[in-house]
Amino acid sequence: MKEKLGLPKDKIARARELATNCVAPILDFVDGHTTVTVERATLRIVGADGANADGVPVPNLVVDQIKSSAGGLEGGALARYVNALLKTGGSVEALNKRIAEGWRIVDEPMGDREAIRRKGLELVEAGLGRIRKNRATRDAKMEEWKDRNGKPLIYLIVATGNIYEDVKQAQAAAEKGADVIAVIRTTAQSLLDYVPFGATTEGFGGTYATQENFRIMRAALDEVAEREKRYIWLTNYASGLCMPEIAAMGALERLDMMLNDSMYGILFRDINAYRTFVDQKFSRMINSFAGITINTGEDNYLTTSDAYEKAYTVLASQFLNEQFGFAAGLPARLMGLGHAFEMDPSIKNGFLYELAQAQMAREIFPEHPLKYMPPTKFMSGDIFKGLAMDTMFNFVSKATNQGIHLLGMLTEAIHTPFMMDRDIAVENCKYVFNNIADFYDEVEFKKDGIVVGRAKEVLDRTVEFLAEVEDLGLLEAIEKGLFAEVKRPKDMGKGLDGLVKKGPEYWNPVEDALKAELGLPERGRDYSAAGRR
Amino acid sequence: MKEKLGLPKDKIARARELATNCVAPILDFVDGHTTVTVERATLRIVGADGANADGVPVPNLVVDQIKSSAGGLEGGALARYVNALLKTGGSVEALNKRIAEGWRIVDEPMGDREAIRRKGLELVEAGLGRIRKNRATRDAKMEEWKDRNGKPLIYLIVATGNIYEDVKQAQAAAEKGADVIAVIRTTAQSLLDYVPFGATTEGFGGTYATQENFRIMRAALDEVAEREKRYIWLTNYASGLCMPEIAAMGALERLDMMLNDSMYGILFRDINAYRTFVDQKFSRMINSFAGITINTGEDNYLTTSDAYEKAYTVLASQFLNEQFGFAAGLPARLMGLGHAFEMDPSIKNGFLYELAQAQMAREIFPEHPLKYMPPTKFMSGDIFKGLAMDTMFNFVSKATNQGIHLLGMLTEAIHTPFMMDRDIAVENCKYVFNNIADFYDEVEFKKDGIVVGRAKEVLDRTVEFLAEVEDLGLLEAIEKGLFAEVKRPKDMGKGLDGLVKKGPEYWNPVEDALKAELGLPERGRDYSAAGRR
Amino acid sequence: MANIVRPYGDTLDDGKVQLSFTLPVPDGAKGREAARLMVLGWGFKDCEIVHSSRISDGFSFYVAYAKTEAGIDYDAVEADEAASEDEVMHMDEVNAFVREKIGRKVVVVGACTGFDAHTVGIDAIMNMKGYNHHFGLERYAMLEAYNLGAQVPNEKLIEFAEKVNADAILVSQVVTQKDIHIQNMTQFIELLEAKGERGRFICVAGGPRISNKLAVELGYDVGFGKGSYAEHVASFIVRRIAERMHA
Amino acid sequence: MANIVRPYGDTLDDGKVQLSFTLPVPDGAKGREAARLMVLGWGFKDCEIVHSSRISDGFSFYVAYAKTEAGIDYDAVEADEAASEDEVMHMDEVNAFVREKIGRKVVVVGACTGFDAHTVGIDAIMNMKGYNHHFGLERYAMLEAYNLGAQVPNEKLIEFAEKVNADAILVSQVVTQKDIHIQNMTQFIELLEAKGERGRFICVAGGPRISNKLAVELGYDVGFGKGSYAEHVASFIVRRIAERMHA
Ligand code: B12
Ligand code: B12
Ligand SMILES: Cc1ncc(COP(=O)(O)O)c(C=O)c1O
Ligand SMILES: Cc1ncc(COP(=O)(O)O)c(C=O)c1O
Repeated sequence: MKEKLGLPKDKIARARELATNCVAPILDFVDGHTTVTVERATLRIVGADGANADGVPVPNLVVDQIKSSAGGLEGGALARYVNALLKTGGSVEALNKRIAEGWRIVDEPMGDREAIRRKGLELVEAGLGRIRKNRATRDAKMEEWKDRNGKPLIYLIVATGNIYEDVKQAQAAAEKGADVIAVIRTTAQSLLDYVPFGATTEGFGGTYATQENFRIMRAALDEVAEREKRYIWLTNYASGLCMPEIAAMGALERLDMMLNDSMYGILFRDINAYRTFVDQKFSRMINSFAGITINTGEDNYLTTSDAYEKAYTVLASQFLNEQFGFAAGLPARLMGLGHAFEMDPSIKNGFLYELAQAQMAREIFPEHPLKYMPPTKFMSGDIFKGLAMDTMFNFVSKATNQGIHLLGMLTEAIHTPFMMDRDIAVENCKYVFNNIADFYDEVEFKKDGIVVGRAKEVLDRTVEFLAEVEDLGLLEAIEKGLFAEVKRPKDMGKGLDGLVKKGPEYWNPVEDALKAELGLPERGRDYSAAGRR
Repeated sequence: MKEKLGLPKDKIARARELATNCVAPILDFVDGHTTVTVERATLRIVGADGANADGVPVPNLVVDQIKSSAGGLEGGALARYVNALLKTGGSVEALNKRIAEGWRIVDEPMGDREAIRRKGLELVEAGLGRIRKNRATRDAKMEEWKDRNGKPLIYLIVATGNIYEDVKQAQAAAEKGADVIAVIRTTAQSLLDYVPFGATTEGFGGTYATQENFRIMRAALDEVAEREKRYIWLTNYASGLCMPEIAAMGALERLDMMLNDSMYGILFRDINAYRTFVDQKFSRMINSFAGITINTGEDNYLTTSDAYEKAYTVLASQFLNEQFGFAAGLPARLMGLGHAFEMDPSIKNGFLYELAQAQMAREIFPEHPLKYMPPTKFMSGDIFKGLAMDTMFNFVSKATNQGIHLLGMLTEAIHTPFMMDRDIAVENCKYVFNNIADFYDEVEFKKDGIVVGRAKEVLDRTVEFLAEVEDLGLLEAIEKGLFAEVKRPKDMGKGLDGLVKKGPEYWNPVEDALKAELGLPERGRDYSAAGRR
Repeated sequence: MANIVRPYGDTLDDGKVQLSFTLPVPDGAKGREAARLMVLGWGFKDCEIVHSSRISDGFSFYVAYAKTEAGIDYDAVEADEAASEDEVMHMDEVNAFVREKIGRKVVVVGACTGFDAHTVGIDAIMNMKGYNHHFGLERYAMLEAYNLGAQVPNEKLIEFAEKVNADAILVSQVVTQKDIHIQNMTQFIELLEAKGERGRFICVAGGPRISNKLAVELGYDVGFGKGSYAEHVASFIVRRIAERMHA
Repeated sequence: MANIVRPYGDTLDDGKVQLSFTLPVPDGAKGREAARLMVLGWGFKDCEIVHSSRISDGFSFYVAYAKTEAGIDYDAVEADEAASEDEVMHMDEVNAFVREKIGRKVVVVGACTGFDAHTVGIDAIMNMKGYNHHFGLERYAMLEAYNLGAQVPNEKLIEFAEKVNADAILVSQVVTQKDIHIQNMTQFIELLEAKGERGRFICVAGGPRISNKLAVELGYDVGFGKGSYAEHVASFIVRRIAERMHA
């Protein structure tokens, strides 16, 4: 990659160092804790699935029983589940059914520890084996169809609320040229402390993330992929109160990307910070093992605050996401760090500033498949103006070699995308990408001009900001509203009651296996090997 | 102006030299000839106006009488007109009225030559005085409102066919931000060997160019200009069989720009070459004296032939237009040399090629207010694609500091612009111009990259081409179809019968005065001073 | 006398309109003809399908230009937007009005309700710093404004309003897919009515897709759409309170 | 059984349509309401004016999304485009067809008529090099093609066709403002009829805004719009000649 900005290397290194320091104390805390959804994710990987008549999922039934039982969750959930399985002597499916019907597994006395351990490991191996196979399938297909995807990848969303309608639109989008299909999640699923079960046809502003919906969409996209001879990536949200569970479901159903941010839930969903930090690490270990690219949510800073003023919060968040990612065993190539084209279109030279920031991200994170989000905040009912803004966005993205390009919709301010909106967006994007194909290699920026100056300024401000955060402590910085202009006291927020301190007996062979696979230390933060996978 | 392409100066000089050689023999011919419309233009400047009951304009009545009279036109038309005027002893208006009613002035014997000469000079001085005053008015207003116009100037067309409807649309466009309003001419007015008289309300694809229509539109735009405190330029077509007459009318009514190309009529309207070359020189002298910026028609090469393949014909034509312009006393700052964004949008890196060519024109013609035309040929009924193409066009124009920017319409392939189409176009243009305001100063091109390479290639090919033309002779090159892929034999084409060899008695004090004013030699091509006005 | 206006392309009354839509049929001559007939079926005279393209096997996209003869009597149109510029009082005027005509602080409670998480709109109206250089209600000296943020259940919002004895309740709704906003807004009014408290509060709805008409239809006092500012809302509320006091 | 189709936004039969137009009224609340009522007046259910802007004092621009319940019976639609892909013969097939079924060269004369100066379209159909990798009629061994270029008066075109004893006359019309093409095309047919020669030639019209329907209505045998190529025209002509010979 050719560097064009001449950013001072020492500044970049300093920012990384500060970010490492910021996340260190959090990581120490994380390793000593688990959460209800970490446990449910663990159960899901070994096969816990289904729901009771009221729609409460089996993993929730199990964890709720254990949590409210005498021992509580501090030993983890798996031992109890395996214990019950051994008691029945039958299959996991049969066990799930019994649990759904109301069987209280916590009332069963614990059997032979060693038998439980062995059975547990066997189940974990089976679950991880399935994920490993998914990864192999993906790798094989990508190899078979290599160079057929766009650069950047063209990323389109579907959001009808009805998985079957989503399938139609996703297939149409993929046929038209989308490389990545994201099924947008229904409004506020983030805040559910369970993952709904089965295929769903009702949602608002999006479709429920359920394992069955994942399966349906995966199959639909594989079908188009075979026709188009192009791997079609499937994306969903490992985010909110069920971050690790959705990561697990995605891993099992061969999703390829996951929205997953280390702080999004805290800032934008008022989820408790401790809970989020524990959940994000476990979910990222799963993502990493499954070869799933994460997409972080820095765009959200800019939809809420001013994109010119607050550019440094995006870069700071990218550095933090990166360090949290490394700590969870994610290699750079799976980190789709987020940013967005959200400046007020009336700013003079706004294009040059966007170009500067996109190029800056490209040079600071050279191996990361940056995920670039389109204009949303300044889109209006003027669809013709909106289309022009999207054209400029497509331009900047290609001109700075972004990795993942979420297409803007001319109707962004009006409704979730109509089929024709998406069609217009793809046509526009293909036109621009082809028309400026080699712009990146062709164009240089004036030394100390506007572009170079802007990038340096943002980097400088980021270093200052991270120093302030290090100084305060990350949790305290969040409390003081330094991020996204919202104040989130560390002992408040949703989901705190789902946080559990690991007991001395805590047993989670999924976690152990993932750490081993990813070369992570059992505790702490010696993840030096991770970046190099 | 900063140069970015490193074009070889010697190549540019060579191209200029070749162009000079190409036009030299033509200029020799030109000075020995006049045409019916040159004579009519001369009459118009001294006040001949009005039309008979059949709509035949007075200047045509006069010239037709003289042409078919014994002496013919070889002495020019003015002497006869002034002679008649002296006979009546009344005003020019009264004379025009009598001529319209059928008075055959050629039947009047010639009176005192010296009296005629004196009266003629007096009339000429009055006519030129009016034009001089127009120029002063324009200069004063531009000074008063300087820096209020766009850079490039935003140029919009109106084309309803009805001058009163045009006025509404033109005023709306100017209020919205247009700097230049062009009233598109009705289909095929080019081929009329007269200029219709009076206000008109019927036209196809445009509105008749008449002096009254000019006046109406001028007044309408001056009104908006006062409101907006921004000079609004008015444009029409000094082109076709009445090139010099329309130039004269435009000069009298304070038009600010004129479409005027040295070869357009020949190639695209099948007008005789000799006729065109004579007409263009006279029309350009008027334009120059009136301070009117010409717009040449190189875009037409690209709507007919392939824009990538034939880029060199555009540059060659620019060089020829420039030499013909200098020879007519036009300074560089009044030469709006034309080019266009007309490449197939499916070409890979098409944007870079357009950028290269636009930048090349900018550097080769640094003082000329280049007129840049939007995509038309590859526009389709897909208005959303079209809007994206127009966005890219706006980008290239601003990014290369063009002088005059004709706005593209998203409905280009469908209809002449609706009011809303124009509105969308202006909004788009203003957005892009502001958003990339300092792109020109900011961005550099890779040495020997695609952009630089393309510009050099086009320049090289142009030098080769001009050498070929020089070798063949310009008229012969046109005959062989070297320009625009049409073959125009020099003794064919419309309007040839309006060409007249000047006799020894030829008297045209307008021509003399213009040459004197513009520092042009009486004959030939020593126009060395012209470029420096 | 009726003053009929029609769409204007480039000539008065030419009636030109641009349309675009998708049809669930394959692209091709038959699809184009179906699209054309459909537009004519809507009562347009002349329709040209200027563009069609394939979206997928079973879907195609059309752009059309058509001509309508039907117009509307402009004089009979009644503008119905709450934020009429002429009637708006600015911050200081509102404060003066309250002091003079009401004589006590006016209490306002607002939230983005249901599962809707879009705070930017309600913040624009309520927060200190306001929006687009228009201060929010919190900055008004004679208002006491409580902004409960987003994703607030209707029940909680009403409870809070009761607690602080609010004069007005502000409801923001941004997500409108599948008419979720209508459900939410309706439930809010029904809750109030069930409690016999509809008359107690001035009910104000807002959001980018909310019109005054819609809000009034659903039982609110007023509705504010795109481009509204705090002063519009404040002017309406304080005037309405004054009216009621003096009625 | 009727197979009703409706516009598709993001759900079957949601009937979503995008519209835009200008009204000769000032921008503002009243204009927006007029625009909304106008769209409802065209029979749409629900209409949202999502954008309005000032063009000038007396003109304003609107973008709307509306919902229609009216659909069309797709099975009853008859595609009417001359250039149906299934029936097209390629150059060699055309030549073979002529040799076999007609047995002599077919003579074709074309021009862009009236004051219309757009040669590119007729050239695309007739010139040797053709268009978009489709050779033009001049390249067809079994056709004799004369392209008279642009701005050819109808009289001259007919005269020439008589002189070379043409089988078919090709008329191109590109400029359509104020329906000038209809006048031109009509005059052409009237001239032929006045001479009693309408039956003598196969009359083919073409241009970007020409549909087969329109051409047939005006008395031509066929009309070709955007995206037509020489082989479409050739296939039609030679088939029609063969039919007549064997009728
Ligand atoms: C920013 C944004 C977000 C941010 C919100 C951040 C935040 N803290 O608010 C984030 C990223 C979190 C977000 C999430 C989602 N969003 Co969102 N989002 C937007 C976006 C880009 C801008 C909205 C905005 O801030 N506008 C600026 C404010 C100032 O304008 P406003 O809200 O219209 O407010 C003005 C007026 O309406 C009025 N007003 C508003 N409320 C009130 C109340 C009262 C009482 C009064 C008087 C006036 C008033 O006054 C304000 C000032 O003039 C819009 C697209 C767009 N460009 O409009 C989509 C959009 C609103 N989002 C949409 C969707 C679907 C979602 C999601 C549901 C997607 C998903 N499934 O994940 C999620 C979930 C959110 C949820 N649970 O509700 C859709 C809604 C579609 C529809 N019509 O139903 C939109 C239109 C995008 C799209 N085309 O799909 N979103
Ligand atoms: C190139 C062009 C010109 C060139 C023409 C050069 C030339 N030698 O032809 C020049 C610059 C000279 C020109 C001038 C004018 N033009 Co012009 N021009 C165009 C442009 C950009 C492209 C047309 C084109 O070449 N298309 C490519 C060809 C291959 O497509 P086509 O013509 O549709 O032909 C295909 C089919 O229609 C069909 N077909 C066409 N003819 C025939 C005939 C037969 C027998 C058959 C079977 C099929 C067939 O087959 C072809 C191949 O598929 C269009 C805008 C656009 N993008 O379409 C405007 C456009 C056609 N021009 C327009 C106008 C108004 C003019 C002027 C009148 C403007 C003016 N007042 O000065 C002038 C005057 C011309 C005149 N007297 O007619 C308008 C027409 C508006 C309308 N609907 O009435 C357009 C749409 C631009 C606009 N939006 O204003 N123009
Ligand atoms: C990281 C992340 N998670 C989740 C979401 C989606 O929102 P919700 O929290 O409503 O699922 C976003 C949307 O921008 C996001 O960036
Ligand atoms: C130099 C010049 N003259 C005239 C025209 C206009 O065409 P017409 O010859 O029909 O007036 C053009 C249009 O492109 C042009 O470039």
